[in-house]
Amino acid sequence: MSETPKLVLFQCQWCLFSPADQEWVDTQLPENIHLAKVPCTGRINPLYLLNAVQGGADGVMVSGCLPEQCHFKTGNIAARRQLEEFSDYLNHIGYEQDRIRFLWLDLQDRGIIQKELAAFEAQITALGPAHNLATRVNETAGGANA
Amino acid sequence: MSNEARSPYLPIPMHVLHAYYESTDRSLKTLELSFDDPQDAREFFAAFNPGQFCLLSVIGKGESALGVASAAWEGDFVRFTAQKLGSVTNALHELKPGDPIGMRGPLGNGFPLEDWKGKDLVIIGGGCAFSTLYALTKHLHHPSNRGDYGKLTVIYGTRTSGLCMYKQDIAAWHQRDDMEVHQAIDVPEQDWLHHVGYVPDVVKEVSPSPVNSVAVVCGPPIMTKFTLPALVELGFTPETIFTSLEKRMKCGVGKCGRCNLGPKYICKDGPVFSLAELNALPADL
Amino acid sequence: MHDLDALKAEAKRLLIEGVVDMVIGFKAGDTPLHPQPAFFKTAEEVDQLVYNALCQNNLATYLTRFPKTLKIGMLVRGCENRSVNALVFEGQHPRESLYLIGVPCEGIIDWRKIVEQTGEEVVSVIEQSDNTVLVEAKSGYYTLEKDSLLHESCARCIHPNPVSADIVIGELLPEGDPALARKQVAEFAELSLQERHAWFRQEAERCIRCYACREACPMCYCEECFVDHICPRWTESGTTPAGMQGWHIVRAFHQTGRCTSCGACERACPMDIKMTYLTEKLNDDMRRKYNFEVGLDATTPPPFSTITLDDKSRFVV
Amino acid sequence: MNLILKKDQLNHLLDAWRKDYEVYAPQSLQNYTHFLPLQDGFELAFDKAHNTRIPPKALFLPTSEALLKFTKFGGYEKVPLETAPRIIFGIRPCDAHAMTMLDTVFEQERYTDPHWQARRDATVLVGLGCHVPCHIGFCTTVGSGPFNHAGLDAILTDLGEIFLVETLTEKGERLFTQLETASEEQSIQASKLQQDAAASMPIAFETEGLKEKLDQNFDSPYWEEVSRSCLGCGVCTFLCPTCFCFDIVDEAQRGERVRNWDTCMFRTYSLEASGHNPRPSRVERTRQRLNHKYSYWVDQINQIGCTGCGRCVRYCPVGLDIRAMLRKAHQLPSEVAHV
Repeated sequence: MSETPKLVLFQCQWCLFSPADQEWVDTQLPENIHLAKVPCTGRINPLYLLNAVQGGADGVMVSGCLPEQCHFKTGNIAARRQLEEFSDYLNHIGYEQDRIRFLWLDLQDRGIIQKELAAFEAQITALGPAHNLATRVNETAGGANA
Repeated sequence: MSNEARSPYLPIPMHVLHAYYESTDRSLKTLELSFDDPQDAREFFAAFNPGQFCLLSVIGKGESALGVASAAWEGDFVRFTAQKLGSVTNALHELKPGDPIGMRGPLGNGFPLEDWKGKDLVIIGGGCAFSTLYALTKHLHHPSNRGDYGKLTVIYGTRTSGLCMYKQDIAAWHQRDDMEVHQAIDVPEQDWLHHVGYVPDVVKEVSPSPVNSVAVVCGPPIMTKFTLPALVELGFTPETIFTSLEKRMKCGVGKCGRCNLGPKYICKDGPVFSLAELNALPADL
Repeated sequence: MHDLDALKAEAKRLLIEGVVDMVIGFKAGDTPLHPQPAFFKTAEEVDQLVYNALCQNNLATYLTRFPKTLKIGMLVRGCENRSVNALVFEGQHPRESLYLIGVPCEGIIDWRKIVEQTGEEVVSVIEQSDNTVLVEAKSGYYTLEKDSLLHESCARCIHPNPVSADIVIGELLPEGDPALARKQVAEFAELSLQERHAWFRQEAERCIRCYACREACPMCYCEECFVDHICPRWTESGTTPAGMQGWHIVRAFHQTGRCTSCGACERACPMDIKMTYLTEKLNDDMRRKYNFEVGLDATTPPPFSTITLDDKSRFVV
Repeated sequence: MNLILKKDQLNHLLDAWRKDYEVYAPQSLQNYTHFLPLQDGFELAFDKAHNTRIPPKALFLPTSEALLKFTKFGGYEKVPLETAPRIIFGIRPCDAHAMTMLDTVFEQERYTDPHWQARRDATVLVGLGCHVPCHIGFCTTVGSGPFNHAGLDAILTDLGEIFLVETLTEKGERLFTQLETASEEQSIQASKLQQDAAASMPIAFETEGLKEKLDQNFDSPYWEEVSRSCLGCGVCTFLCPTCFCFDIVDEAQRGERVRNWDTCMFRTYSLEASGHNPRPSRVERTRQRLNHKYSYWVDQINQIGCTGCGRCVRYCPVGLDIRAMLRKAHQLPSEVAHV
């Protein structure tokens, strides 16, 4: 029995060029996916990822634009070394690296985010819930808040 | 006798009665809180003495120490004026009437009114620290208290007229015959009728007589630093000059250790100290 | 062995000729196992200079506490020199107002390892030329192998020699074997995920949050540390599992590409908590992914502050 | 009342206590000793170090503790107090003496800390005297001692094969009911050993007139000198049995108001909302730490606020030694008290 995994999506608000995709993300995002829109992937500080992971996220997806298509020119490159290293580092202490995924979208892409999220959810369901590091979850949400 | 039966850390459940801005630049806001449980009100006012402070508690934000700005006779509410500075005071500024809030108090020693009986009083305040002096003045205005004290002089300075607190009430004080009010602002403004200048200079200008008289000073550290020597110059002895001190406080009941001034804790042994007591303590402010 | 007289002579020259306003070194501690960092301002004070394998602090941590206009002389070993370079690169002190007296380092002794063998009551510790240490304790005399007493970070040190000192006193030592440095990370990586997590929890949750590791680290000089932030509160402030893990994760991560593996954090910890296994992983990644070694000079920017398009890592899908 | 406890009966007695008490005793954790509850097959660790790394104050004032829980509709609810009966076995006299000082803070008549009081009332302190005093400790210098009785309900003296048990309070007597009384000669042997232990400890620094010297040199450059190499960490205060400062923090995500250990050595300890900090650098903070223990405590309870356990000396990362600092303080000039 694998209950639906709790996912967090850090979505750069520029990267979904088609209004339909952005509309879907804003309104029909499945219940178990928590959305955090950011002005740019460069704005995502590893502490955001840590807060998501400690808050009980089984998987975290960061979606942004392809390197040359960033609305802020180099925003999406600035943070990627930090985020990538942070995911490698969390793996070092017990949070599988596959639980953090980066998704780079081309401006022409349509309907990619839905598919990618579904694939990511399947992958995380296979991995199972992430008990390690989920220490900041309130008792009411069933966290290991010992 | 006050509320030591309950845990000293458990706030009294209160709710906001009134909330209105006190200064034109919206940096000061006055909150009037009333008690959810009348029994708490009785206990509070049984132990309350002007000059005491309380720790206002906002859930998830923390607590902040504020002087009580209302006298007991004004009614079953407690008034505070908060300057918007940190996370707790920001939350206080967003409170609307009816919102729940916690309050721990009354804490501290407050003004030694018993010792001052029969004496003239000079009340010198500056900026938003005037709140506890406002409570003291209102306490003295009550017919049953006013007779115990002699001449009452109030000197209240603020940077600008907009920052002056309790404007209507203080304006009415000018008409009272049983007290003398001197207001001051730092920089001259259009149609400002009172003093212009810093409080220490205004004190020298007013030069209240030290004979059988007590002075209370409450204001920003810079003002207290220059007002105390001015009073000593006028002839006030260190035993007759009092001030209410400000330092970082957390528990408010003399346990967390951070508001100490030498062996004394400002929250438990103060916040009101005489200059004589202060001179015996190290300059660790 | 360090040539103490030569070090003293150089330090005195610097002060007498006014090359620097102050020389940072060590002086005899009040207890034999702990020489104290010392700040010499006059030539006479330099007579108190002591320099041996028990000097366990990274002196570069004091650099950010003095005004940038102050001309500072400092005794630097390999890791300290690289910490100073990293601080100079981050604009914490101009290199021209620094005079670095380089000392090739044979490794710092972990005083806890001495106490384990000789008991707490140590009277004196004397380094001897044949790489042994003579310890006089209440329970008798001990001659111990120095290599067995070295702190783990020093046992796997790659850069014992100062890299950019103004003068080097003592002969240079052979460079360490990089595989040795990787050994700890490789061994830890072989453990299963749950074993790694169990070790991380066991070490992190003994912490009492006294922040000695933060204050001992030269690269931790923030005016307001992320643990002092209130809105938002990045990690929990208490010694709960969440707070302790959050603190250890982020403190080490802030040293990525900045930590010179000096081990001062572990030596300062009163609870003997192991934490270099976190920073060594990050240093190893920086070497492996970006071929970057911190502090070899004061000009190459660390990986997180450079932007290049040709990264081969998982990022570019 | 002096009793005799054979060493080989000790574990048996501890097991008996465990039936209706939670018994804490120093056991080894990593390579230091720590007060841990006894589990089956426990192993006491008295030989390794004299004192546990963290003082037993942590069992009464935990490093982190919830004071209040937030209820859903914006209210507060109390946290249940810990009243389970406990025994702390093997506490050293310096740590127990420190507990009596902390009682004067947490059990004041007007404001009693319920969390502290509940734990103190529920706990019996069974001390183990230091028949071989530790090298760095200086308890006899500051009014404590290797066999000081302050704060203890009973104290054991190691006489080789047996312990001589002196029950000091009614709580202590209840624990040692089946033991036979000590013979006259054993009692003499124990008290002789106790005096020798105390006498063997050198006086680390002169405490006569020390308070006046500290008070009169509040603005002296001495403070800058002794604190120059201080890192400003919390080791000396967190490991000190008489340090009690704490911070109160609202952890919104946990829904609790939490009390954490805090220390005057940190910048944020005295930083005011206006940005002013009365103790901006390590100089003022070191001055506060030393003055609090060697001057302010003396004003408050007429005792030096230090029991000489030596932890701050052993574990300071830069080797600062409070004994040396106080020796220097005693040589300071004694000007006229500042007016």
